[in-house]
Amino acid sequence: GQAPTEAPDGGDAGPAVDNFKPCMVSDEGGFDDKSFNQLGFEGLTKAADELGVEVSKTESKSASDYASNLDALASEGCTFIVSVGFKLSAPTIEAATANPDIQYAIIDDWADADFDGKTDAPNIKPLVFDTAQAAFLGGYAAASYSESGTVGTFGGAKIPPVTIFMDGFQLGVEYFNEQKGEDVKVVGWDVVSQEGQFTDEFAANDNAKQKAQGLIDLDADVLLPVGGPIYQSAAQAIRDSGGNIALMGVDADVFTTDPSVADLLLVSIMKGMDVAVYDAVMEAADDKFDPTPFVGTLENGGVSLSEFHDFESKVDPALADELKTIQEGIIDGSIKVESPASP
Amino acid sequence: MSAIIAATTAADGTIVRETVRQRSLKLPISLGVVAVLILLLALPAGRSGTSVFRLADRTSTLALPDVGVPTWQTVFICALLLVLLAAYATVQVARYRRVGLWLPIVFAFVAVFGFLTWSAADGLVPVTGLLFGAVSLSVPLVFGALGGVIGERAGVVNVAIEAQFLLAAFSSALVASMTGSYVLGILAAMLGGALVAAALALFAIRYIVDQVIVGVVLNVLITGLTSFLHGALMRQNEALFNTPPRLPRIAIPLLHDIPVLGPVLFNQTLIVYLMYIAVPLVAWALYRSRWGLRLRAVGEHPQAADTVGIKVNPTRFWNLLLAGSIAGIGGAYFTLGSVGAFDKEMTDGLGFIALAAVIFGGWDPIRATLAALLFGFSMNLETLLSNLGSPIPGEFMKMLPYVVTVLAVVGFAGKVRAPAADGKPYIKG
Amino acid sequence: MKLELRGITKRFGSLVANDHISLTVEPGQIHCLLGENGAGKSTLMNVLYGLYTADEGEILLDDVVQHFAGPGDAMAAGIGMVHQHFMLIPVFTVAENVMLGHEPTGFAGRLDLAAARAHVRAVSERFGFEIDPDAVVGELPVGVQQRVEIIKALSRDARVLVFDEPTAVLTPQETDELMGIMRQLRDEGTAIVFITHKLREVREVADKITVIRLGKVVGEADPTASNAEMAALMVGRAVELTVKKGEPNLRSGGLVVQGLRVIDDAGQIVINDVSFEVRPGEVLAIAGVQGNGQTELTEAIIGLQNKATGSITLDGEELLGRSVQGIIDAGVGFVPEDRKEDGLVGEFSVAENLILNRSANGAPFFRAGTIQRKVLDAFARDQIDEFDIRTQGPDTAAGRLSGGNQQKVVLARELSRTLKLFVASQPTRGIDVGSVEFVHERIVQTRDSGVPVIVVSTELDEVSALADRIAVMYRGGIVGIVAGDAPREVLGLMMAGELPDAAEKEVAS
Amino acid sequence: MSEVTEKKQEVVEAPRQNTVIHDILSGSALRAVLAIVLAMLIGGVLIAATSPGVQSALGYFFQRPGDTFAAIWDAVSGAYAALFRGAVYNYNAPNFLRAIKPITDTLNFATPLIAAGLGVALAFRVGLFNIGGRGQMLMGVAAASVVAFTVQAPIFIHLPLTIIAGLLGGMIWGGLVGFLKAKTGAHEVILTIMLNFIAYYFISWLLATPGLLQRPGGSQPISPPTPESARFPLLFSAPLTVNAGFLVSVLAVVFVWWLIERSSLGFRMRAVGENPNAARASGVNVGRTMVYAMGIAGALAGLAGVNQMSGTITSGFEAGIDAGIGFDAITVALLGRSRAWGVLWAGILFGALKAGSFTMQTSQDIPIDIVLVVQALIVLFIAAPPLIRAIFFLPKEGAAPRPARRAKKEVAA
Ligand SMILES: Nc1ncnc2c1ncn2[C@@H]1O[C@H](COP(=O)(O)OP(=O)(O)OP(=O)(O)O)[C@@H](O)[C@H]1O
Ligand SMILES: Nc1ncnc2c1ncn2[C@@H]1O[C@H](COP(=O)(O)OP(=O)(O)OP(=O)(O)O)[C@@H](O)[C@H]1O
Ligand SMILES: [Mg+2]
Ligand SMILES: [Mg+2]
Repeated sequence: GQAPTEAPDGGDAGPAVDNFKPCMVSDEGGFDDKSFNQLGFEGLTKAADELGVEVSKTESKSASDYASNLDALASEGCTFIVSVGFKLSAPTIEAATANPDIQYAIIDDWADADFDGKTDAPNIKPLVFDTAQAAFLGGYAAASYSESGTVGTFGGAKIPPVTIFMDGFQLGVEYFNEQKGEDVKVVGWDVVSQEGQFTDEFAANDNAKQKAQGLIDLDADVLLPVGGPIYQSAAQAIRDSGGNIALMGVDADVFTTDPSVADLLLVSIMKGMDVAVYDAVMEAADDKFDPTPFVGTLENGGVSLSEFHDFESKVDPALADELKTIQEGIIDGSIKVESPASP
Repeated sequence: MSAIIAATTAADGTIVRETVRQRSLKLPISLGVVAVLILLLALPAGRSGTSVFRLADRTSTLALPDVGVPTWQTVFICALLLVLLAAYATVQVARYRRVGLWLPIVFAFVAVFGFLTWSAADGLVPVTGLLFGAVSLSVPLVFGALGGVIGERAGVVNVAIEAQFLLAAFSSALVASMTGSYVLGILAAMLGGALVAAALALFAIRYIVDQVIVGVVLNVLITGLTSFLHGALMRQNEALFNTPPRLPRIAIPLLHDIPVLGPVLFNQTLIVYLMYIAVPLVAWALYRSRWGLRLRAVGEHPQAADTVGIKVNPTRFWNLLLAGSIAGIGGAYFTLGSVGAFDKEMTDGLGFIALAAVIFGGWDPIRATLAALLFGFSMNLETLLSNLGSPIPGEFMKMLPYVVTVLAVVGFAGKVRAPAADGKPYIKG
Repeated sequence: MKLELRGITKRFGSLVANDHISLTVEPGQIHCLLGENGAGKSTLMNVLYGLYTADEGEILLDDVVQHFAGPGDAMAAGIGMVHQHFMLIPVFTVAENVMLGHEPTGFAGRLDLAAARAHVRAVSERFGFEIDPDAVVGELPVGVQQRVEIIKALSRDARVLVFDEPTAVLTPQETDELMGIMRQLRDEGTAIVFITHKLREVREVADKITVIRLGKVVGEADPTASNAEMAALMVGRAVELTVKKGEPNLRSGGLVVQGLRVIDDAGQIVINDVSFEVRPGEVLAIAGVQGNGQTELTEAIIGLQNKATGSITLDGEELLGRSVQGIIDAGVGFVPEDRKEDGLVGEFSVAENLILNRSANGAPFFRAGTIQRKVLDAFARDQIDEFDIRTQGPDTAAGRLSGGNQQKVVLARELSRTLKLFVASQPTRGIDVGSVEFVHERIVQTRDSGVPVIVVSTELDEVSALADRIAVMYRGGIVGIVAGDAPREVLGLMMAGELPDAAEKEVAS
Repeated sequence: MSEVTEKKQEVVEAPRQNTVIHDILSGSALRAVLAIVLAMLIGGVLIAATSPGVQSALGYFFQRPGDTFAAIWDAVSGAYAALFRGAVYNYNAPNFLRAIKPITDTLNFATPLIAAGLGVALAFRVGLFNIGGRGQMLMGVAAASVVAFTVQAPIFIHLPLTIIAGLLGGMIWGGLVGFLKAKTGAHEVILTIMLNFIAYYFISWLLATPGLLQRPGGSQPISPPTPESARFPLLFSAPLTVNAGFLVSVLAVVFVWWLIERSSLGFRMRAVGENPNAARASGVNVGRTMVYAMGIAGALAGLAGVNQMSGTITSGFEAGIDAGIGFDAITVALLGRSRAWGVLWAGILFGALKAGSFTMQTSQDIPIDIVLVVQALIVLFIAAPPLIRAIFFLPKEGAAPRPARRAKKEVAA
């Protein structure tokens, strides 16, 4: 190594915004969960890099950490704090009430503990996503692609940000059946009973792999694993089974974020958390903090279906147009996508 | 010598005490309860339809057809069989006869079959997949339990199997990822497991700290350490430090073509084949080799072992290291055999389940392996049942493996004893 | 082989267990070591055997200085030992126990069990034993276990053999048999060290006698020396070997045991149809070789055996089926045979041990569920005085007391209550002569105060000293009940299972 | 494993003086301090080794070694200063109240640790290894929440009722272990591990089922906020976080101290823990004593659960409400040597490490897992006095009777 000749001074990129410090608290998943904590943090760092400001982040290990973490960030001089996940809802409301001069944002939650339909503190911006809309498209695409007539899904935990994907997915499959008069089955989830297959941890472990394997054993030839890195376990189950089975990604376009599974990837159901966080940070840095909730929909592009990439040639050529029509139908309200977990 | 008190007989100088024939109603009662439960599934809770059992999987060369059975009738026949078996057991016990081990095994088989048939009314049971998953989920438990058995047979209680798993998973991911060799990864895992064992040995043997304390604390220490290094090291450069190659599946020719069991047992990874070797080897060696005799001697009565020239503490030390490296192979399965990357706390308490298998298996390698398999099976059964859309809430299904273990432990407890010197340090005068 | 110990010193902390002990044993000689409990005999032998390292001194075999790092070295040098406490692994078979440490093996360390069995059979034949090499040692009676120990010691062609109190668990007949073996070995040229407390045995086989007291050699005696001479050497003063006691003053009532049958966890009948009674004011001694049901009998009386049938009544009240607490409350005092295991909580203070079985009864030691520390302290001090318990104070952990003093704590606890029955199992095992006198006095006192007393002992001397009547147990049954002054030969035959009449006839002939 | 307690417990010393004073005088307090220092040092090595600043300075170590040492100093001192700021006194705070807030955070985190630690310690004293703190806490929460969410009453009725329900919930779950162990001889380690999972899925089910514990109006597996009247009131005003639950935990310490060291039940429990054979022969019903002990241990863990629900996480809880306290409690009990007052101090120490870890993470970006490492090392070092003595060249304390006695026991066995 070479000794630095002189101490480097800060501020080498972008115009620093005075006294602006964006920060983030994760839930128990941590920032390397390959899921919403990580995506949210990417949005945050992207914004901070452009602004040339420092960030602080803190991971929660358990439910009793949320409040302390929020508190520690406030003490560290953060001016804009993003909480990731509905679990942090109440602690964030408390922190926001206690620190009216700090601005907050929370992902996947309305910050509305009293259910009056309004955010409980004027300095919190909820960032929520009607993921079911995009998942509906994904379900339709999966049903269209499936040859075995069975598609499967399983989740990391039975929580609304996960089940909303599964709901939309199944509704999309059902819509396909309705339209085409077919009988594609969904295994691993049931939108009516709200029961299904969960690994109970967002970890790519053997347990997750066996869940995927169980679905494959039931003839599913499209798998939608919802929850952080568990898609990796599903990919391994697919490879081990040697069959012709497609994988679906969630949150980001997994085709680009994880090329190692690109060859299996039918399509990804995207939830633009990084963009939402990025926008919120930029707004706040610009002194234009707006507590109006952001609701990601197909309409505003907050949620969307990715391209088919390598599978372009393998899907029904008419599919793209059908999806477009459905998307328009959802946007104009002629097709209803209702999940109990919808925002 | 003339008159000898009656009721005892002496043969070749040893005294054979007369034994009272005792009846233990535990077995008939538990069999009876299960039989009645299955009968309930057949009669009041009967489901009509067809239950399909799939015996082949995608990779089978010999494609067996799916077997469909009429649900209600099959469950009923199973229930009848179970009732008969339970009745037979009751009669045997009432006549003070011993009931062979075959009976509970056959009974369990029929009961599971009946229950699956009921659950799969108009559904599909992929038999191969069910068993394959069970084996897969059991692999680390089996290695952990083997390590635990060896350590405890030598007289050192090993609560730190969890720590051995974790450090082994960590080091195998790290080394395999940096060298690109999974063989080196497995060796690193063994080293990781042995390292924890060495710490256990140091504190338990050298400093005579209570072994349970050391074990518990090592679990905390290694959890903290691996999580810390994962955050501070691996996460900084995932590509370099945490993308180990995954073990390839090796299908064994011919054996792999055996229907149903072939794909389950003989289309596996290196670690699983190691397990097939390790279990019988340890079982044989423990009871039939010099190594095993001395190991058990040291765990049963260290001073007696000392008086015949066996060095107690070194024996314990080296065997702990051996046990640690075996548990370490189980740790490698988490990363190399299954998922292909290390994640903090990824062993998720399975080390404790392995410990439970050691105790439940009565400190015997074969029984401990069976206990691990039972656990893996009930865990995978849960997956199947929730896929079949059972009316029971998912959370209760997830309790299944744990409830099964509690029932099994409560039912079988008291029949086996720990090695006499298990957990007791040996200090020479 | 000639064995020589020179100036062996071994300390345990501040305790000097061996103080410059020197000793020579010639080949073809039986050398007896005599000494009280705790004199340091076993320690010396453990040093010789490499189990302990001496702080000073050296060991010579055939005039060559030896350095034993462990028993392995000692064995290799030709030393064999039959330990005072069995060094057998209960869950192993006889063959496994015998081969342990020098296992015949085949490929890959495979145990050659056939060879081991053959070896066991060969050695047993040589000495006329009959032992099944595949029997599990823990299931054998102690006398047979002792033989396994001997086979173990002999199976490596030891040239120096140590027997550390091997006869404690044998019947007189078995003892004779063992002494025959020792003579046979001596004649083959083996050097033998024989440790025992029993002067009769010493006189019978010893070629040479060394007496140890408080870790030092205090003298050598001739096998022809009188009992009193040897005892005086051992203890350092003239010893009263008998207990003064008057005629029993019998009253009505007392303990009646009828048709008692006890089954252990393995389903074996360990007590079979035992009936006897003990009247207030008498001592019934229960004699027998260890392991013939005495333990289970006393445990059944105190309620520790849950599979007992028949009847045990005390002053007409049925005890069987009551909880231990219920039986304690009925006035039964109990001194268990293993005080460390069952009698005391080692980590508890002397004071706490003195009220160990009173926590359920409340006052005066417990009020409102709370220990009354002042009351307890005063009580403990009284008992310490009365029973002459040598302790730093009532708060000293009982585990730190010497064996004799631990025994006094147990006695004090039991005898400080009002008793209707007193059961003492091995009351003087492992304690010194001074304490033995004291314990015996207290037992006689208790009897004289009108309490029925049961004393279980494997020591015939103790049985004869205390008993008004003697019941001899054999294989879970009572062979017969004889008068307190029955000759020891008769008792010896009864201990081997002969009925009293037959035994008397045999002795007479 | 049945040996658990035997080695753990000190000989019950003459409790004439206050144990704390006794400990300080006897030098075991010195050992504790040294153990903590040593553990922090090793933690410092880890911090330094993984610090980016140190790593880059190491890159040119031979050109300017001073930089490396400065970087090490910066990393380690920065970390521990942050720990101090987060756990004891925040000297950067704008006002006094905020400055002393950290110490109240410490007590706040210590509160459930103490309660659950007492549960583990009590079980240790009867010779049982209670890894079931987690399940007992969760069942305590489940029971307490029923009262908290259904009963409406003023705080002086509602809160005590909630606590009692929590105690009962934990007691049943702990007592079940004792019962099964006493009746069937099943190993408590297996039982507690399994019951932890069962309790977790049970409370997950409660939380996921509308109409049970699930917060009405949402589909998230989270409970409604704890009603004001079922919460522990704050002991001081706003930024200071410590609540009345701490006082309850201290009361529990006093109770457990009395129970173990002074009561007749505790007398029997200790006897069972030290020597079950002698206890049985002295009329103690060993099985029943185990059931009582595990029941009370479970109740204490249940209290820790109530502490969480009514103190720390009052805004609605999820299935992870135990926050790993059931396991941390084991180390707390070990560090506290299974004695009531020891558990109090150990709980406060671990509470401080926990409270400080947040500041360490936010201001120095150090993964908070380092706290686990330090905790484990402290317990390990304290458990091995010879090691500490060897490292710090301390003389042997007294005659070290323990190993001697053990040796004798072994040899005489
Ligand atoms: N490992 C040990 N640690 C401490 N003290 C010991 C140890 N072994 C023996 N002692 C003590 O050394 C002394 C001598 O014991 P030793 O066993 O040699 O007596 P002994 O002569 O064999 O007595 P006995 O006739 O009862 O067998 C006793 O005071 C005993 O308590
Ligand atoms: N673990 C220990 N810690 C402290 N002192 C001990 C310990 N063990 C034994 N001692 C002391 O060592 C001495 C010898 O103990 P030991 O039990 O061998 O006595 P002993 O000579 O056999 O006496 P007795 O004849 O009464 O049994 C006693 O004074 C006893 O208090
Ligand atoms: Mg003694
Ligand atoms: Mg001796």
